[in-house]
Amino acid sequence: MSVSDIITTILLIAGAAFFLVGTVGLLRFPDVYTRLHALTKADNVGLGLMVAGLALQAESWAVVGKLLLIWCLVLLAGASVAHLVTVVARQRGIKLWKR
Amino acid sequence: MITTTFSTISFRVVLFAMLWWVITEAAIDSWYIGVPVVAFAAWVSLVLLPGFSLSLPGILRFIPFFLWHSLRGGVDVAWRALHPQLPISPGMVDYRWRLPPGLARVFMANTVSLLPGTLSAELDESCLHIHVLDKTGDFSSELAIIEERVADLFALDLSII
Amino acid sequence: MFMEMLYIGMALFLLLTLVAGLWRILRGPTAADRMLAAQLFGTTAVACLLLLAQALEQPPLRDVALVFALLAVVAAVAFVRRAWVADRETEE
Amino acid sequence: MEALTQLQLAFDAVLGLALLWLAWQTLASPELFRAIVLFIAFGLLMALAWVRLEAPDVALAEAAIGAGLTGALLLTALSRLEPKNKSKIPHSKKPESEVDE
Repeated sequence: MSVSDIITTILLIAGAAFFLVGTVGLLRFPDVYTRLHALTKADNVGLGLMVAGLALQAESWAVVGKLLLIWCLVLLAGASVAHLVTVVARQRGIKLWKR
Repeated sequence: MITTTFSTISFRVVLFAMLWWVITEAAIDSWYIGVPVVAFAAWVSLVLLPGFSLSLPGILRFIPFFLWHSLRGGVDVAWRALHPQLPISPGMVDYRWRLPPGLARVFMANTVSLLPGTLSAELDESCLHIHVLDKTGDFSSELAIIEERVADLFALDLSII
Repeated sequence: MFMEMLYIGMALFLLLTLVAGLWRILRGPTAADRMLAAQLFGTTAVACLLLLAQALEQPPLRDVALVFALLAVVAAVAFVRRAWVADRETEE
Repeated sequence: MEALTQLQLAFDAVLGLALLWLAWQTLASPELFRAIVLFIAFGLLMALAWVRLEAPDVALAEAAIGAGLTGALLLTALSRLEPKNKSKIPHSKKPESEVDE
């Protein structure tokens, strides 16, 4: 097992942990807005770490570029969808959760 | 509308050529289709989104800033989601723009959504309305830093506006 | 050998978190929550596909992941633009 | 080798069961919107299943047409249908609220 393999292992496990956290947040958080927080942040970081881990194993630079492209697309999609849902949820008058 | 300069055109062409190279995973024989597609994509992009200025050092400074803060954002939300008491107290925060209207504001709104504890809710003329996960935190200074970075990226000077 | 096991194991783990997320689709309570869960599925599936692409040595799977990343938005935007207005009376 | 095959088997088993369960839930859902979201989720998992069957091209079509376009079309169709159906079909047993607990 080479050094890059070890780094990949760590990054993949960390990424998977963030995905788990995203799901936990989706299940535990009390309203739409807070769930959006969990989704956009945890998932994008999770995917980012996984992409970094897989990029270390990639066979060519083009593959690294493609992995980064996928991550950027998901980032853009996540941020835009979060914003759209928040705007419409506020227009619909869904109230903020209060303790 | 800003005039389309030669440098804008060549920048777009290089960008789309790189995208094609990445998507086809560097297959040489794909350039028969690639060259016209890249030219067409560059033309369409110039029609849809006329040139704007970006600063290369700004981009290079923005990337590590963004990566570090989004990692922080992930850790922050992870801590809150896993904590048994669920330590959140959501609220709304308004942030007065210093950025000029346009692409920079949209870019900042998207960036804010990915950084710790903030989610952009609405953009209007004077303010960015932000949903925050924990309203006790100090957001205005953090948002000011993000705004400076975005201004740096778009080669804008905040002090003039 | 170990790396292939890691990839498949992680993909399995992601699949399990995805199944756990199904609960949110079933439970709701608002339409937006369901849509969010579907959005999460998209991201998780992208990660899953990238892992499988590496494990099974099938580069075309990365293209599938690319399409996933693009199309996750289509459904979400259709939802925000159209369906949410339609079910106005069912909520609140 | 043994452990790798078992892991793959476990992956396929979870995927297959989740697909069956999702299909059943989609068909059994009394609420149209929920059925559509479940259908989108089904499409995503189905694409993963095609990947496991070593058919990436079919997976591509499934992701694009099954999950993306059909999902969007069904949502649009729902928004057209909804006002007429409102009086006839009860949407769900209890009214939805924005806070669950």
